[in-house]
Amino acid sequence: MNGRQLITDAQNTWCPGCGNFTIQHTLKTILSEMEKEGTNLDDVVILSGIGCHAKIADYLNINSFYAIHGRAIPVASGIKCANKNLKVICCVGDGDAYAEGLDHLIFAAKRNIDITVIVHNNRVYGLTTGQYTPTSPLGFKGKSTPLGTLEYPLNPLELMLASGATYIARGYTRKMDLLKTLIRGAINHKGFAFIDVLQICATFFNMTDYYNAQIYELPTYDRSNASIACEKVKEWDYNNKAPISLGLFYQRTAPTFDEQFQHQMSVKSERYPIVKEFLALRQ
Amino acid sequence: MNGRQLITDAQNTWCPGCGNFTIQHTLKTILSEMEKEGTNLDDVVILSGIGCHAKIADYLNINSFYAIHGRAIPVASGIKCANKNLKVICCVGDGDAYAEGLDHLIFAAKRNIDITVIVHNNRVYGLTTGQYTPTSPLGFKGKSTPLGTLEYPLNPLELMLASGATYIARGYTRKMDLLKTLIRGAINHKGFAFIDVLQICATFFNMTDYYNAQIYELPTYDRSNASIACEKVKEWDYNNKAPISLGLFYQRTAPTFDEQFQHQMSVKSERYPIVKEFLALRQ
Amino acid sequence: MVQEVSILVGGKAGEGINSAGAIVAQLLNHSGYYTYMYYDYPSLIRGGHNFAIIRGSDRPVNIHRNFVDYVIALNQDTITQHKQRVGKRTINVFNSDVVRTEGQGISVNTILKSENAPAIMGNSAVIGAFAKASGISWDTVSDVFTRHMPKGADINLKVAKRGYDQVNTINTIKSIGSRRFSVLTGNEAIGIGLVAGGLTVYVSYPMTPSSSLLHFLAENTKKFGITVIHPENEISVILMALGFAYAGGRAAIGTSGGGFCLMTEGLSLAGMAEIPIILVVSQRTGPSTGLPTYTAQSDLHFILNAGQGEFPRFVVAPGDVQQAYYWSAVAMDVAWRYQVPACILADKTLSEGTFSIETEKISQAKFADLPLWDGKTPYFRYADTESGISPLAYPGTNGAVVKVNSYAHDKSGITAEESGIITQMTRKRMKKATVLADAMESYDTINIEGSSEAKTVLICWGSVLNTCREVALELNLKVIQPIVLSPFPVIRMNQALQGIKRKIVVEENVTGQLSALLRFNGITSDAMVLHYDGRPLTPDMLLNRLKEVGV
Amino acid sequence: MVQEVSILVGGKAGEGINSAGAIVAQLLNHSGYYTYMYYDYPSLIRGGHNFAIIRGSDRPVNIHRNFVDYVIALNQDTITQHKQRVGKRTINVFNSDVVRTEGQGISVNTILKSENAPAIMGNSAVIGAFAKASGISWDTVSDVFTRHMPKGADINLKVAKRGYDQVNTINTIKSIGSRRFSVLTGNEAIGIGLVAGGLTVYVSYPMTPSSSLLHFLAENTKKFGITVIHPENEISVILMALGFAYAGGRAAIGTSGGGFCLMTEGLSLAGMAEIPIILVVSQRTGPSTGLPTYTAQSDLHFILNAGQGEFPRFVVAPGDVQQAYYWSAVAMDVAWRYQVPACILADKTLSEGTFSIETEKISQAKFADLPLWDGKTPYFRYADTESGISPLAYPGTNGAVVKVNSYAHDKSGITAEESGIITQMTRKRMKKATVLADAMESYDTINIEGSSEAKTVLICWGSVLNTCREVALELNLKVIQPIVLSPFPVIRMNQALQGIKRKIVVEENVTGQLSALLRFNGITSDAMVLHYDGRPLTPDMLLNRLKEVGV
Ligand SMILES: Cc1ncc(C[n+]2csc(CCOP(=O)(O)OP(=O)(O)O)c2C)c(N)n1
Ligand SMILES: Cc1ncc(C[n+]2csc(CCOP(=O)(O)OP(=O)(O)O)c2C)c(N)n1
Ligand code: SF4
Ligand code: SF4
Ligand SMILES: [Mg+2]
Ligand SMILES: [Mg+2]
Repeated sequence: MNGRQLITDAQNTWCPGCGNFTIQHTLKTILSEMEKEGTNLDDVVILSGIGCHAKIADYLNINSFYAIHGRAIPVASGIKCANKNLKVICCVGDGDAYAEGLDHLIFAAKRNIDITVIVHNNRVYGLTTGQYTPTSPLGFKGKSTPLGTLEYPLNPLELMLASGATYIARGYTRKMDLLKTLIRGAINHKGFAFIDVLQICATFFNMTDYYNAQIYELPTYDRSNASIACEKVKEWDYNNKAPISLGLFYQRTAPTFDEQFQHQMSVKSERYPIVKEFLALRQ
Repeated sequence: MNGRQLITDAQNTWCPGCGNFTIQHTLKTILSEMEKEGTNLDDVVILSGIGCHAKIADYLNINSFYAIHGRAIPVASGIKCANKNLKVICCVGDGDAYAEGLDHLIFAAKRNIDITVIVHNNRVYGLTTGQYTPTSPLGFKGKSTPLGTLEYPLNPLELMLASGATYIARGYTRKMDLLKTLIRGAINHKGFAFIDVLQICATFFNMTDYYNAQIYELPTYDRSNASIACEKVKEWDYNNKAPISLGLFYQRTAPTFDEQFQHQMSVKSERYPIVKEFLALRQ
Repeated sequence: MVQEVSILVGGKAGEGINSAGAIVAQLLNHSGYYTYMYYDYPSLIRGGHNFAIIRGSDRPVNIHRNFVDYVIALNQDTITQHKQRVGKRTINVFNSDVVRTEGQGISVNTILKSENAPAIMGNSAVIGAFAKASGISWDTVSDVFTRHMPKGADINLKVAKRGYDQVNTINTIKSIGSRRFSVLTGNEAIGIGLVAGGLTVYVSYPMTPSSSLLHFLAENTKKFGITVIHPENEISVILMALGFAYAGGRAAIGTSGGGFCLMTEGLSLAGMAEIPIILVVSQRTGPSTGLPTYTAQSDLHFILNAGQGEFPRFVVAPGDVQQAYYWSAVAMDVAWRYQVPACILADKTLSEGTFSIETEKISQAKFADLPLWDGKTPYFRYADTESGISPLAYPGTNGAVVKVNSYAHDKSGITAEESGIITQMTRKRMKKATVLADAMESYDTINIEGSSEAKTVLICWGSVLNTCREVALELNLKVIQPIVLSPFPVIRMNQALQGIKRKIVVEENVTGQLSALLRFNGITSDAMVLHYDGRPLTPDMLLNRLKEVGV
Repeated sequence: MVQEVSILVGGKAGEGINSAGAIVAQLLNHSGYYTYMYYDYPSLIRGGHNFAIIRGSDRPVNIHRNFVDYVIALNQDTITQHKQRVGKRTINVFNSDVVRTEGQGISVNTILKSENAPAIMGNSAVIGAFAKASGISWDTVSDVFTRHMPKGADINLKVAKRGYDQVNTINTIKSIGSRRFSVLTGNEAIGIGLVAGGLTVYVSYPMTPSSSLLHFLAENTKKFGITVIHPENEISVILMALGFAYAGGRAAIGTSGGGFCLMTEGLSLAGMAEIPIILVVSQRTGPSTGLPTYTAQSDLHFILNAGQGEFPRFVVAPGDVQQAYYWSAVAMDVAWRYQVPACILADKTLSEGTFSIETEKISQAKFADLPLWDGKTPYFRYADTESGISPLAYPGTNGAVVKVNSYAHDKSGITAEESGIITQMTRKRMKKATVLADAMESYDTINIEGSSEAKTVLICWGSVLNTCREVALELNLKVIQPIVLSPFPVIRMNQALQGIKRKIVVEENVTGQLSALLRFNGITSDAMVLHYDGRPLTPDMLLNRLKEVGV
């Protein structure tokens, strides 16, 4: 059996050198592996917000929900609750998921809903041509802050840890093999899986040299140990120069929202008798 | 000089035994002390969301902005940036600040804007008659979740620590003296001050006995030590039975957004010459 | 002669005035009456003054009137604040521990103490007293308590019996038959309408006056075969629901104006991505937080125009429980059939009012088959067809790649920017509006009541129907109520207006929103009666206001 | 005879087509022409096809036409995608490294290499070539580069000179005078209008086509004496701005439709709490994400009705830069004077188009004194007055307790639920609408242009004015453009329509939104020209469409 054509005919409009290519390629590889292993790709759904990252919804030839800025995650939660057989993957931006729609990210983690969230974290608003985001370093001079921002960045991994996420990882678009392992792990993880991907924006915030100089892979430790994870997560605060660890920081198993939700669910197809029964009670 | 009448004529409509009375009384005491110490109370603004807690805006006879559900904090940020001489105090609910408007809370902490946020955390939606909130324990049976919630609560203190808040405390409405110290400290603190107040809701979620049995006051330690703070903050997760520490967990000094914002600010009152100058440049 | 009775029950918030009222309504129901209950309460949890007015009649009634025959007083405010409602005929039944007035007083405390019952059961004592005073048989009381008190009927009955025994019958509310109606609120009627329409999930964030729908459905998930989710805020509500609908669920959401604001971006997404969804919006007094527990009809144009860009939507404003039930089911059908957002626009008076429904008479909506993909031709989510309606498939369907998109897109759902595609897809979406409007021709989108001869008509929408209906009966007028407001049934409306000389629009807002919608559709009105203090316009008020405009 | 020229510049995103176009516009400006530039780009950062059409004329022009005299091609698409715009007269100037066509080619790579200049300066080479081909003097080129190239004018000039020297003059764009206009975009005109109106803070979250206003103001905070904040999302934007306004700042915010959705709850709050605020909403093609970089006029009714409940609002839709400047300042005055939200409704064509402004001719708005508290009487934030306008005080004012409230409230700002207060305060707010409408009688709220004799009128709003103006001149028609859309200037509109036989409404949407607004105000139109592919309706298109409706 030949696998499906995984890329659509849509014209790709990312800039040369954009890290989004790596993420797309990685997902493509993973999808075709999954297909070979027997997953029906009609059971996979990809979601995206709005931004450069989001174009991936057009490019991958699988079910997709190209949502609105900041709101892919609640849609994904609805999809997963509606049909627990679907594999649900969200590709979101840092402006998208850390600014406009931060609350949804936190609540998805809190609920431990079984979806995968990949943040294309280029630390800039790409598609709107270069403003700071919540992970831009202090003093970032973007188009909306020509005098430099006045805010320290958020550390999204720390926030996710505090929110109850059960799979927390960081990847980098110049480390494709690791990225593949992390995303594959996230999709396999039963529960809310979060990967912050340091994605190179070639046009507005090219951090390649900086990252290349700082990154290293996390050593072996008990991934279910929250204290160690917490320490590792704090090593780099997205602002000051420090070693940047890549890999899986934390993983644990816990009941998922969608699964428990199924237990509370009951389906009845004949509706009129139910209504009549109810009305009789009110007499 | 006689102090001002601090309570308005508005009829108070909290339930008997409601913890909001304690918070109001504490604020009243603090305000009158501040007045005695020379603060002009016309320079104080209180904000609130919508909910039982929010009625405090009607009851205190000072400047107030009775905002909308979840949105007191961005308003407060605007006020503080507009006039840094104002003391800005937000009284918000847990549904308000942890559900509807969580992102604003996190960003106010991130910016270290010099406002005080007091969360009336009764762990229930009071005014809408008893639904679960983000801090209700797992399995909470409210009107929207009669079968019990499927989500673990958030630990707001942990989130605040991860968001960069520079003053993090927890009070309890049955410990008024401590509450007073904490709120007073928050108002004095230069930067974003956060107090989660375990507020008794006498009607929908009366946790008095539970709290009384678990609470203790934090011992002395270096309040600027984030690791100790982190550990203390995690001791009780708002779900499982564990000792509940009250007091100031963490405090540090850092530049505030509003202060730096002032530096970027420049005021020009004669506008036409500026406009003409600009137009000339475009010729 | 009309057989009628009105009862006012009043007390503090927390004393169970709402449930006391519901029991009184059932007492009347069990005595053969049509009943209606208005429930008035400020936005607080304990204290203040709550009251309910229960009206019973031998003909259908869906609104209260000013005069009350009985006052059941749990606090003094009930006596002092309602002086304008009472007359010589009025009989007071009251808790003499806290109320000073004339009539039938009982000491609730004494009764509770002797039965060792909690304070919240105090209202059972006065209900018992009321039943006796009004000559309702103990059997009826016992029957109603047993059927309609979810918990502790036994001890409540004991308490009630003591109240019953302490007073005398003064003026009998005659039993007028053994027929019983189903008594339910407007929100409950919407809820069962949605259930009948195939609801699988209800997503909502609490907001008065929609919250009781959330509570009702949450309480009955097992019974109705549905699920209910209450997420972090209204933005999440609509987006989650769109996720459900995309994946094949039948999702409805509910809120009031402020929460609806937060849903408008999702609404526009539903319009562009052609994802069906039901929005129940129950109006309260605005702007902003306004009066959370009081009524209004001031969000019509907001609902009709919310969301950037242009896309078809279905908007229906039921006026009573029959309509609420039927049209909620129809809305479900319409939303999925045409893949458009459908809004059920209610108001506090309808949502939280309690009404009688004649089970035999309710109409059942007819459901068309969904335009599902046949699985034979290649799948295009936005295939352009004659009707503009594209075949539906859900993710997980073998062989279908289901791509939905908030951007302008081509037939496969991939982003497109070319002028030609934009024009075509805009027309595709608008074709659905036309097809929907045509299909609506076979529905009774306009409700016509009252005198068929009358030359003067009261035009109204939503729950004001009930006031107009009653006044029209008294003054021999016609009533026209457009139920579907988008697509506006302009042909039917013009037909309905044939022969009419004088058009008076009656609504609960300050700018005349239905009047504006009519004007927009080429129909001018001769007078407007606008009422906007948050309280329902009652027949008594309307009669006065009509005098002012010379009717 | 009219002296006119049109130039098309095209290339890939990232090649600086927008700035190249701006320089070409300045070359025409420095040759004495009125100029207009349309900038067309898809939603991407690198690649694709961007183009600008710059038109110069000896009379004011504010819209492009189909035919172009020059094509400056940085990529092959510029040649292949615009065949319908060129004729025999058209001259191509192009980068021969990547473009194959006839005309004046230069090797940009060679030039850049020889000057050791970066790729982004490639457009300077072709601009130089264009200048020579069109006979623009080197002095003019040098002057324009020096004045209007923020960085690296020197090296750019060297690059341009090489392009200049490599081609021959073919068809001279005559210098027609030494007069220069100020060249600026619609968003810049709004920006300086707000500054003139007293802006102190601009709060915004980026969203095309409003983002360039955010960038412009952020870049010029020091120059204009303002501050700019970009918060976490649009909900925060409006709430922060309301905080600023409450504390005495003059706040404006900006967004497009999707972001506006998220502001509607705050808008209703502004209405209820009577806090002044300016919203700049620039429309793009919807629904939902739609076409982010293309134009539309499809949010009018959404803007007019957004937010739950009813409250007065000021809505103005400028059509060109003069109006944008003047009315933005007026909006500022109105918002603060009447303590109402004011919306400046723009569209992509206006926001991102570049226009000439005659500095001498711009009108300066007159500002009335603010209704500030006198400090003598006790302070009540919502004191009811004859006009409905309450004296303003800000927190920090000695002796004033300033309480604002989203709930219905009494005069001191404390929550109130009594029927009497609700009615009174609703009327108080609506009085402001009346007073504002009256005050607007002394403004030119309706713009009338074209032939004063004509019996046929083109009625339009927003930037479509510029197309109608030009067509009206050609066909001897009248043009009527309501600038203020709320409160709708119905008296002036009816005056303007006196003697008119045929009314044709021209707009960029699919449902006819202005037409609906007119109908609502009792004015029916005879025909509609609706255009909705995201591209501006040009005079050439309109001429064709008018033929269809028999003009
Ligand atoms: C409600 C709303 N606000 C603003 C926008 C405009 N917008 C589109 S993409 C974007 C930023 C995207 O940044 P990010 O999420 O980091 O994605 P990137 O382009 O960097 O991949 C913004 C602000 C929008 N589409 N919707
Ligand atoms: C946008 C919006 N959604 C919902 C509501 C309804 N509402 C009013 S108060 C409230 C909950 C308040 O809970 P919390 O913040 O915990 O305050 P408490 O009453 O417990 O003090 C809700 C949901 C609203 N006013 N606005
Ligand atoms: S702007 Fe940045 S993120 Fe966007 S496509 Fe270009 S390189 Fe990638
Ligand atoms: S419901 Fe709870 S929080 Fe609200 S007033 Fe009563 S006791 Fe207080
Ligand atoms: Mg980004
Ligand atoms: Mg609460």
